[in-house]
Amino acid sequence: MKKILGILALLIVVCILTACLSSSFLSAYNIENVLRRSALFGILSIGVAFVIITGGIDLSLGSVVCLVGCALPWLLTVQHWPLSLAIPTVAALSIGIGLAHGLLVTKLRIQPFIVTLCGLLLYRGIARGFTRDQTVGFGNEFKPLRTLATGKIPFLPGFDIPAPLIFLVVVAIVAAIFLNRTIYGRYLLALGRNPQAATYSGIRTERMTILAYVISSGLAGLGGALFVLDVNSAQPVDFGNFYELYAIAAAVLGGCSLRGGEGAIVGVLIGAALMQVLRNTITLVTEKNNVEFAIIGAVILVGVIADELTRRIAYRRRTAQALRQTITSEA
Amino acid sequence: MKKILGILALLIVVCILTACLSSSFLSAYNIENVLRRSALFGILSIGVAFVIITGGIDLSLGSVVCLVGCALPWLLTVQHWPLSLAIPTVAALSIGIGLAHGLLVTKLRIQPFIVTLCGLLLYRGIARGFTRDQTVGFGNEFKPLRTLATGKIPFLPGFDIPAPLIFLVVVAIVAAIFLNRTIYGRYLLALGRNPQAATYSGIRTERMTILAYVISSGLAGLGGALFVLDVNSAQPVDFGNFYELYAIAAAVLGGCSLRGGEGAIVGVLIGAALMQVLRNTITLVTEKNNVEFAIIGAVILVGVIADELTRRIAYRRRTAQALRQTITSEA
Amino acid sequence: MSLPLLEANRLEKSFAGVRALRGVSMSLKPAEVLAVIGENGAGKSTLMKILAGVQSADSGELKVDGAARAFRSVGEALSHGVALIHQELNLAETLDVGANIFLGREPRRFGLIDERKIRSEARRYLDQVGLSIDPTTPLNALPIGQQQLVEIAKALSVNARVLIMDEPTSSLSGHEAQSLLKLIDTLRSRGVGIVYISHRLAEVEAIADRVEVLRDGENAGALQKGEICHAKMVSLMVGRELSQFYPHQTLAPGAAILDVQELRTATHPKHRNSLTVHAGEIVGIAGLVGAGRTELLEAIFGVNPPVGGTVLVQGFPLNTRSPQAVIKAGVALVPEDRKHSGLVLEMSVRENISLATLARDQRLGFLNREREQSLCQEMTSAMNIKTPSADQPVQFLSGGNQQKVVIGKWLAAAPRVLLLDEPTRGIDIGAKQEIYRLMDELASRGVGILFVSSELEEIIGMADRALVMHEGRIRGELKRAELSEESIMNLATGGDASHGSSIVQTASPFSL
Amino acid sequence: QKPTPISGNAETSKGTKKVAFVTNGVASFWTIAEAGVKAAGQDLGISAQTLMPVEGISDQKRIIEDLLTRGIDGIAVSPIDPANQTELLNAAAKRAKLITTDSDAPKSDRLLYIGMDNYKAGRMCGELVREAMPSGGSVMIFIGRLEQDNAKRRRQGVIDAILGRPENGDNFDGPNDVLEGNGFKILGTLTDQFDRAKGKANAEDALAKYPDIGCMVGLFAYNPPLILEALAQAKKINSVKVVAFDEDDATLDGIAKGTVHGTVVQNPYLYGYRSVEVLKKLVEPSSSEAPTEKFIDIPARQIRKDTVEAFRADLQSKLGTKK
Ligand SMILES: Nc1ncnc2c1ncn2[C@@H]1O[C@H](COP(=O)(O)OP(=O)(O)OP(=O)(O)O)[C@@H](O)[C@H]1O
Ligand SMILES: Nc1ncnc2c1ncn2[C@@H]1O[C@H](COP(=O)(O)OP(=O)(O)OP(=O)(O)O)[C@@H](O)[C@H]1O
Ligand SMILES: [Mg+2]
Ligand SMILES: [Mg+2]
Repeated sequence: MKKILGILALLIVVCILTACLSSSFLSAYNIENVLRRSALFGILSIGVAFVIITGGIDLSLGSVVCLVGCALPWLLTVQHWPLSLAIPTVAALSIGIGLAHGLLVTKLRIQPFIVTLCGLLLYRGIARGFTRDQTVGFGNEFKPLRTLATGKIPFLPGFDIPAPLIFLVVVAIVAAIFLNRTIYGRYLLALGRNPQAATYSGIRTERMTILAYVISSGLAGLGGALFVLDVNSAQPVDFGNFYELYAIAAAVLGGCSLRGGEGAIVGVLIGAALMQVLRNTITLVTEKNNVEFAIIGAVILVGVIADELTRRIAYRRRTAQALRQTITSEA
Repeated sequence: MKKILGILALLIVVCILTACLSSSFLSAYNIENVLRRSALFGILSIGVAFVIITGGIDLSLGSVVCLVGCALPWLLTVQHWPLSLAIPTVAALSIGIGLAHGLLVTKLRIQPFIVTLCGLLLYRGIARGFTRDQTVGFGNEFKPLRTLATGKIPFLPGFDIPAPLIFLVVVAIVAAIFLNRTIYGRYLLALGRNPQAATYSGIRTERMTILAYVISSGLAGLGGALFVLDVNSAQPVDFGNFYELYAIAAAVLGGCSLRGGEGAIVGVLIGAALMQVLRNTITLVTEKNNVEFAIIGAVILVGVIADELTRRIAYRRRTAQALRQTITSEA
Repeated sequence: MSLPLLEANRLEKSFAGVRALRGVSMSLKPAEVLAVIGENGAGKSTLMKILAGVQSADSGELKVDGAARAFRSVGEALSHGVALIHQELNLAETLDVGANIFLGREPRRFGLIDERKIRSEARRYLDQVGLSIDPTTPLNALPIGQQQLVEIAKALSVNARVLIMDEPTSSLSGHEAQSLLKLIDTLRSRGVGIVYISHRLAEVEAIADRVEVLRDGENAGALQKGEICHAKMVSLMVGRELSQFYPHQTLAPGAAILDVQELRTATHPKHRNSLTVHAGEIVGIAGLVGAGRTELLEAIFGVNPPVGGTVLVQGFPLNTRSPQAVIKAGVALVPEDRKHSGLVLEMSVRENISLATLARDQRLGFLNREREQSLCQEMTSAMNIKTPSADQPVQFLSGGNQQKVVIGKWLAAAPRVLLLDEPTRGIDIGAKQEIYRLMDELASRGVGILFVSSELEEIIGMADRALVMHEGRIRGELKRAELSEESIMNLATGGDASHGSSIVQTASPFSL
Repeated sequence: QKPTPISGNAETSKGTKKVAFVTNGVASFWTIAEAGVKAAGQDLGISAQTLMPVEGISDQKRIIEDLLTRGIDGIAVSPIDPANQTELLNAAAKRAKLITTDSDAPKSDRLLYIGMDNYKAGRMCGELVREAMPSGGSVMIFIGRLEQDNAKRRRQGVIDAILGRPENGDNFDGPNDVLEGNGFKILGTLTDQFDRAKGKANAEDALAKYPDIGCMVGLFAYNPPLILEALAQAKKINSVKVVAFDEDDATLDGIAKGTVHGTVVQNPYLYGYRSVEVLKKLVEPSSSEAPTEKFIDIPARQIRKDTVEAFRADLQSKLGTKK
């Protein structure tokens, strides 16, 4: 919990600063945009958080986004498959990928980094192969389907809720319940810390690990579909490039430890939102977007350092106080 | 050692196959090219291997390559600094970056992933800032300096040794001796898996960790300089993009465990060479280079799986045999 | 009277929420063995860590050779000749044995590590602790007992003037413990000052020149050479006398509840081991370090699947490839290595205690929090676990209290067959009796108990029957009446069952 | 090095109109355009900003959305995927004056297009190849990526011109096809995803695979210099013809020295300058001279040895105004 406070504070500071510097930041249109983007990245981040909690890593996420993002319009507009077939196919594809990762990691004991790095190379390559490097998109069709990503639900006068946010809220609630209230979530947390002790406690660590990879790839698939429905076209070469890094960064910023066993869904959401707000801030406030990443990097770094320092000072103060109290109470 | 055999076998298989499929593969010209590229990536991979051995990770490597690769020509051709000033500056820059990473990781206990991810964003941003997104390069000047990367040393009639290979050999020998024969290497291996045990043995783990980050960034800087001297120009937006992944992949393929404490320089070299040979193979043998990454991913995956399976089968056969012997001896 | 080598005055140390040391003082002279004893969580390990520079005291004074010092790092302590053998193993798993022994103090030639010297020197120290393995063996190929010996060899190699041993024998069997005590004797005669922590009071009685007792982070008294005896130590530690140490009454055994037939384990596939445990029976397994006891239990439990043989529980065969199935059948294993197999160190006491029973208590997959909470309370009080709260991560508990958490976790599972591997490792004398009482109670309720112990006393006191293993094979079985140190040791070292008592044990000064 | 003058923060300068120029990526090509944008902004007294998306299409979408949030008055954009971006462009056209540049989106509500036809420019480049090798030979094409509309069309133009096919901008040969005709053999097209080390490796590998290759064509600005590097190291600098695209310094040097036969240049500076000029007219209602045409053609040119010095002097003076 304490871990999350720091990043939450950073998010709030960035929001307040941006609102002061740019009057457009709090406009309904902008808030909707930022919410939609955060929702899309949030879905990816929640997925990868599960893998990180098991002590693994999923680098293939951006490529899964690419694969699904290209496959969906390709199946629908190039191959003219019916929706009822295309959607289950991409869903099965992403879940199958997760399953394959999980099996390779658990049964063959190949390092997650290697497995998913090969995935990163492979899936994008496959997408480039079947699309023959052509851009694929929906053009002017599939408007109803696309409202899943572009639609808005009227909420307040002048402010609508972007549809992806609904997805995110559902995913986040289910994920949070799963992680914190079910035995499976507890199993994941335990095996992330100490797989051996988990095995000795009768936990099927392999199954649980596989499940985490399935969740990660599955949500990456959902994210990929929503992304392509949102932007309407996908170029296999760069669609979803680097998204794995953003997603992992969001998860880690939100309190997941790459050593496994730690993580909270709320934190991950805040982490994902922070990244998107920062990018929005830079376009709204500055005239330069070529130092955008430099600014994001710097803000995160400064934030994390400030968080660490305040925590240390607080800790020192607390122990000093505790000591004083016990000494006076004994005297 | 056994870990390396698998990847070595894979490299040899790939080389033999390519030689059969393309007569150009074994031409002196091609071998020189592949050696030069492997050398450049090998230098990066050795650097990151040190960080991986401490149980950390360095994602900033590609951006350091970019920063140094842009700063060197920029200082020399745009700012007209003398060589004697520019070279120490970029060296100091890359070492300073490593120092900063090491301090943040050890003194402030920020996760290496976060620190170096911020680095990844920051350094490229800085390079884009000072170059104003312009391509920088040496044009027709600095030919003598550029022979450091493009030069060749006559070796056999018709076959020259590319200059970067000399750098690599020196770096690799020093690194191997450092890792295996000096106390510092021993300390790195010890603290990678179990920092507490190392601390309890009186090792200054923090210093050693910082040293690993310095080596990593320092070699990334050297690599960046050689890369730009080789290709003659750098565009800050994409120079060195993804190189951290290639370097980490080479190190991990070569037997480094991301959990730390394990790694051998020879393995890392083989890993780096494998990646480059594969890329060469694809251009020489196939007409497709848009599925290049898919093929690399697939080959690595298949190789790793085959390695794991043969190891298991060998193990099973050994135990079965042992069992048979004991049973017959009892009978 | 010689100047104390090491002196500590009024040391204070607090952790968040816990005052571990409240003004503890002690001193150590050259050529002296000072035993420090106390209940679990009394502050022994904390004190030793401060003496060895691992942690620093909040206040108080530390003197070496009469001069005030404050060690800020282990390196500083080592350079003043103070070495510590930690209660928990602290070795670098990816290095080999030799590298571990000389870690941080590698001999060098021309600036490079002198591997040959490491090998020859390491062999010497390994010989001293009675371990005949190659120094180039990777550390993670050794069982925990042998790792403990490596840890001791490592401390010896420091050639320290002050050697602190925090429960060095907790994972050693009597045989190895004996040779360690001999070694301590030699070191003492060379003028080394030794601080010795153990919950095995017999060892303390045999070796100590002086005993310092800690209770709740304070000095609770000291005993000089002449006054050291079991009863006095216990009363100083616990604050009362303990009566009737081994409570177990043999009952008429019920039906066979665990039946192991011709089990072959991966490391010793040539031996077929069979054994039976009846309901209400406590069966002990004795043997030397590396005799294969742990392996046998792990094979039954399914975490280290056997290569042959069958295991029946109440007549039904177990799937020994799946710990889940074994647990479902009512079998529980308290593993030997709590740090690696027993606990998730970063999780709280509550989460650890409930970990093995979550599936049983689930409601449609959801956690049953009330049940979890009540189980935790039940076990904390039954086992007398000393923790500031149920939410304390177990890594911050003292070693003995961690062990109690592991046992509590498996008692919570209410097993029919309880496999215990060194259950009292690092547990203080009061808690030990508590555990023996629990074992007796479970047995009287019809639970079959199979327990491995390296403390012969414990086997003799608690077992209805004992099996003795030697090099992966059950060498023989001893009835309660036949149990004696001689008969067990004879079998454990490869002797023959029929002449058990007739073989004369090599005279040892320490009757373990 | 004085800092770039920026015409005030968006929020503080409510009076002046604001226009933006959104590229399809980051490249030196666009830096020249940026110089044009900046020059026009200063000349005409309007706030003009250049934005370059780094991550392709979703990044471009984000940038346009954020610009609209800021209340931009006019946008010139080089759409990455015109066919599928209609919706986004139409949304932008509703809130601001929208024109396309460099790459058109004819189906959208953009007001006009400033640029040239990449297919035609490609054909001009193909003609240079035929000039360089009057008796035919083998040709390898090097390009950053093939999925961008402009890249596809440019490459197809080159191929069609070399093979002597009639003009047909809608037929695309597969990237891996080996094409023959007219005495020429097109060996293939190698892409590098903007990785320069890879671009150089491609050129080297092509030389290793086809030691007797006749001509190497570099279609993205940085490709020809990399080809020259590879040739120099292989000591084949004059035995293999090089035909270029765009105006990299090394390319122009090569033309002057005769190591490059020629190049086809667009006029990015004018793209930038004219875009701002047109947008200013569009966003200022007082302006009576709102443009009525739908297409402003800024044709490509072939540069050979005889014209290279004049071209270079002109280019330097334009960029020099910026420095
Ligand atoms: N790092 C820590 N954080 C919080 N509490 C701690 C920490 N280390 C020790 N403690 C607490 O300090 C007290 C003393 O622990 P210590 O390990 O010194 O006991 P001990 O006498 O060695 O016990 P045992 O016989 O069980 O090993 C215990 O209550 C323990 O929970
Ligand atoms: N991981 C391993 N790799 C190789 N050999 C092992 C391994 N674990 C155990 N052994 C071997 O198996 C044998 C039995 O070990 P086990 O741990 O079962 O002995 P034990 O009687 O329980 O003794 P200890 O007191 O050490 O626990 C030993 O000879 C040991 O060398
Ligand atoms: Mg202790
Ligand atoms: Mg054991």
